[in-house]
Amino acid sequence: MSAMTPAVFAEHGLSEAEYDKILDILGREPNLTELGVFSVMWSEHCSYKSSKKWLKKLPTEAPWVICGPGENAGVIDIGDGQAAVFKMESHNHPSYIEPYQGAATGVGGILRDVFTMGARPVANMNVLRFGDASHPKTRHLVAGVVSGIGGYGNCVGVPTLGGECAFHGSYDGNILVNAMTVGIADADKIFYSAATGAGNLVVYVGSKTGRDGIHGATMASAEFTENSDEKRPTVQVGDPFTEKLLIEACLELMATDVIVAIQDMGAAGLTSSSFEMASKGGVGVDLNLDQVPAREENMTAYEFLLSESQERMLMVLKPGEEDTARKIFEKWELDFSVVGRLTDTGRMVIREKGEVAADLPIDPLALASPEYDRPWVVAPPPADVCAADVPAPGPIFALLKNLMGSPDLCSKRWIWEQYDHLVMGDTVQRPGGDAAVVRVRDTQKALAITTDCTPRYCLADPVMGGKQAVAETWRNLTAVGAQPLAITDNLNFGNPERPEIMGQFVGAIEGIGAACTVLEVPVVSGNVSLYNETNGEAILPTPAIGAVGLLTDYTQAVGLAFPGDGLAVYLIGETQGHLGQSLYLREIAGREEGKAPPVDLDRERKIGDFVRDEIGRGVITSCHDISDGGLLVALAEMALAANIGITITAGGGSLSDHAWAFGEDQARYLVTAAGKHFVALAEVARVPVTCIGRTGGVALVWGDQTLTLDELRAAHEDWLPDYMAG
Amino acid sequence: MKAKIHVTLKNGVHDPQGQAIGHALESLGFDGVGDVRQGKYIEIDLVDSTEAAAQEKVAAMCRQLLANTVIENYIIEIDG
Amino acid sequence: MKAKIHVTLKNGVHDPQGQAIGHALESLGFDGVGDVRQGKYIEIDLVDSTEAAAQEKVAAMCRQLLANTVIENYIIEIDG
Amino acid sequence: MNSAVIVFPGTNRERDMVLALSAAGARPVEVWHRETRLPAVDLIVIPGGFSYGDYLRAGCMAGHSPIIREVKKQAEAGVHVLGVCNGFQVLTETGLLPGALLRNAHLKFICKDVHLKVENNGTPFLSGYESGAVMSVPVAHHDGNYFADEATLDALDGEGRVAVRYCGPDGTVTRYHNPNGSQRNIAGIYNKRGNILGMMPHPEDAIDKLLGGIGGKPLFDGLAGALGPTS
Ligand SMILES: Nc1ncnc2c1ncn2[C@@H]1O[C@H](COP(=O)(O)OP(=O)(O)O)[C@@H](O)[C@H]1O
Ligand SMILES: [Mg+2]
Repeated sequence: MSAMTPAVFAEHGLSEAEYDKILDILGREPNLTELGVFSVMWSEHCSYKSSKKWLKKLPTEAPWVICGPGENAGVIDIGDGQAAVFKMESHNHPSYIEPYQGAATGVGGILRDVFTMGARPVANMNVLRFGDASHPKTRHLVAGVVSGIGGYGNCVGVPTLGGECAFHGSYDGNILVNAMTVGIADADKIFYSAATGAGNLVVYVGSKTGRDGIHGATMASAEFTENSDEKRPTVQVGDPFTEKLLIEACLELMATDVIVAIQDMGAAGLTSSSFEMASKGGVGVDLNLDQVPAREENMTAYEFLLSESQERMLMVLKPGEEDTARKIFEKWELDFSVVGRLTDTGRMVIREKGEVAADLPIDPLALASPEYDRPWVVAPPPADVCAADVPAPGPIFALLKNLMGSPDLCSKRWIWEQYDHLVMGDTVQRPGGDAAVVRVRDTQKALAITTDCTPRYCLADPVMGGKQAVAETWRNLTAVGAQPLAITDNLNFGNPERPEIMGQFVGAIEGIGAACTVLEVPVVSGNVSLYNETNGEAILPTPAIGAVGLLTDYTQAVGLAFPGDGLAVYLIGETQGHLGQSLYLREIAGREEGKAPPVDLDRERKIGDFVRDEIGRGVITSCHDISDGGLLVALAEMALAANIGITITAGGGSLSDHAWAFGEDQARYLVTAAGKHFVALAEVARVPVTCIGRTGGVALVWGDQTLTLDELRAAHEDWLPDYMAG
Repeated sequence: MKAKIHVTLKNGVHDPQGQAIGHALESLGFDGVGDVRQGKYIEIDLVDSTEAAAQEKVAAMCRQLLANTVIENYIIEIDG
Repeated sequence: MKAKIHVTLKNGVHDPQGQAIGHALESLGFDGVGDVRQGKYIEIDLVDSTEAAAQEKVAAMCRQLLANTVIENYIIEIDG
Repeated sequence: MNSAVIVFPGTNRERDMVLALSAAGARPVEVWHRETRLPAVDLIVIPGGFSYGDYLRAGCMAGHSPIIREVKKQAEAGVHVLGVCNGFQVLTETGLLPGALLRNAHLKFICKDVHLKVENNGTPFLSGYESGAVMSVPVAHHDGNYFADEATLDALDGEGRVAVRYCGPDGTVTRYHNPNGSQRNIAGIYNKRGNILGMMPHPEDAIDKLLGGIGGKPLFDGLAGALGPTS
């Protein structure tokens, strides 16, 4: 009797059309196990069915790109035969349900994507978005997510070097937790996932498989509830200790020459890893589930295939090399089991207790997954906001103090002090600056890493917001003196079946692509997270960007702290006082309105290249890009970092003070410089430069206004700890 | 009045700590060690007068704070 | 056979976790909360045949591994 | 001089430690925890990390590793032993040092620079510092809250066995500068004989001006100077 009713495939998230396609492919009805395999392989998460068409438009190539999107992580050349390997990935929904474990397993998953490719992870980053600070769940979510990220990263011994954290009511019911890992590998020892060589053995290593993370919806079927009185949790629990062992064991094995292909078991576990490996290599696979190490008794084929138990990997070994591999995994006390063999049939045959539990063609499942061209519309552009219509309810420094103590601009020290940002002993620049800088062990080189996105700009203008997100990461890398090389992205949006959301997605990709092209930072990896909504309310469009750059000499990196007293501080770039969508408008005037600030990519490029060159020559001695909150906020951050004040001598001229002080015009930096000729240098390069003041003292001074650093620091540092203390 | 609360992982939820303890016991030479699970044990002094009131209050505490009911179960015992 | 082990901090050893729980319960609006102490609860499946043997074995486990007797006490219960 | 750095499953600061020891000329070799013999060395280091995930209690499972028996033997024979962070936790769990390290009082992992006051520089470990000197080094731990009963604390103080205490930049020891709730602001202690030092902070992560400062460098240079000539 057929079990395949519309209710069953709907519970598996498959549409009727998709089910018909399954019937076409198989020429028969799937059994329930096979249906489960289709459902995860064709899920939005694994198949990118709504986004694929648009992702293809992103620029992914450059001479220094060794491997772009399509593998577990992107790989770029960083010279001397070395490569940087990185990717960002979301764990939004699990982190909302169980913040500690959700965030922790997010870190675990992205670490595996990176060391799977043969890289030793050297840095973690994280992009966090929480609901409004006054929402009753926010505090608990912040506490859980931060300790989960720290709990995992600290234990595996990879420094967590930065990220971002902001609050907005649109995330009340749908927080964002995007984790990024960067690793270092030898450029000629990158490991890929394409399984080749019929007859080669397929090996399972890591933790045992339990019933973790099998989607709740699929539990409705009687077959899977008979042994469980208690609703099975869909939450996975992370085991960072096992992950640490897995990193060491895999890297030790990779130093030998026995691996044909390797892939972590991420979302959709054994299913997606085995199908992807087989499809990429054009082979078939015979898998024997009886050989899969199980944590629980009486697991069904369905459960084995869909389990999302953590800390597991699949590999294909060269013939006769099992013993070499087994010895290494035994040393590290990890499970090691031969679970299958490659074939030349092009089919995945899954056996359990002597019976065939599933028999599926590989390519049609992996490659012929649905692809949708979803309808999209562009929202009409918002009206602009004019500075004259925006109030300045108080002295500028009082407003500055308010902004510096607001949830988005306050110090995030409370977060990053819970992350071990020093382990491995290569941290050149700690969290708190524009970009993290981490030395490449045994070289003079360093990687600079940053993440960014300004969702309020993306909502007002997805194209501009997409450009801005890339431009800001590029600027952050530039500000420490690094040459930006490539980016990874994590595209967090609402329901793509709504044309206005799809319009945001399409616009953001266009903007990201344009910026990547002009700024020469290809996209080498990424992730898409859709359906981030509750009760029909979508999150702000949040295409988070993670960017990686290179410093050939880490001793040339600069920070944002003023390097001393009595130094001229220069503003580089043009100030128009753009208050639309600014934090000033939102925090001080309580309005979320206006156009996003325009991003002129050519100007970004010209100004940024100048700044980077002068950092490299040792002329610029400290640097901070101007972003959220505008000029005075950036200046205040430099002063606080140094504990050195500044007397401001410039002003807005024809601009009103608050527009000059807090406008969020793009392509700007604040710097100090050595030597007397800086202004002349900038003028020769046709880069706009203004001296805005001189460092010294223990306060910010502007005309008759004074704000002591102590007072400013208290506002800036206290908000988050006070908030978390409840 | 004293509440004694046991918070344990639900069946099927991975317990890496328990597993590691089992492993360690084995390598110390203890034989015949099967499954090991680790949970929390919490004691709370209460000024409530009736057992019923205490029971109800502690159940609310468990739901709101002490246990994460997505992955954990709790058992409450009230000592008069 | 199953061993149930409670590991608790000795009197006089400061218990920041228990204290934090007490604090959190108060700020959630629970009143009448006195001292809170947090300990560990460990369950071990054993294949031993006699309760006495199990008891002795588990006591050894506690001394050697499960409890740090500088700061912790333990109580063992064997379920047949 | 020669040194050995013990590596347990889950140790993660062995690379930092090897770097710091190498820079001081202490010729470190890494030793896997299953080894039962140590090479002839002047210094044994148990570095930081999360041995066995810190599951159950920080450092407790590592305390039962085969190599620890050998470490005990060597320590009894007078070889110097340095335990940092997880290494300190292992040393208290094995009873080589008194007391215990509890969860931080604020319950959070803490990673930041702290100041330490050198209370007793009369051992090779701290011979690179003046007595009373203040050094800046980072901490990075979840369980660094030092506990011992009053009698033990009095004995530690009375016998000059408190090596370093958390303090302010000017060396004043106050509750305000205590990052984790440790009793009497204790950050590191010696055994009776003075050949074992356990400390929570990470001198190995403070040996380079451009990477967080050099507050920890004199510790390694001092060790190399004091223990160097003997081998
Ligand atoms: N937004 C994106 N931009 C570029 N590449 C992407 C994006 N989203 C996903 N990719 C790429 O698609 C591939 C599959 O991604 P994903 O399913 O997240 O990988 P995994 O299964 O390793 O978690 C990866 O190579 C990833 O880098
Ligand atoms: Mg992957």
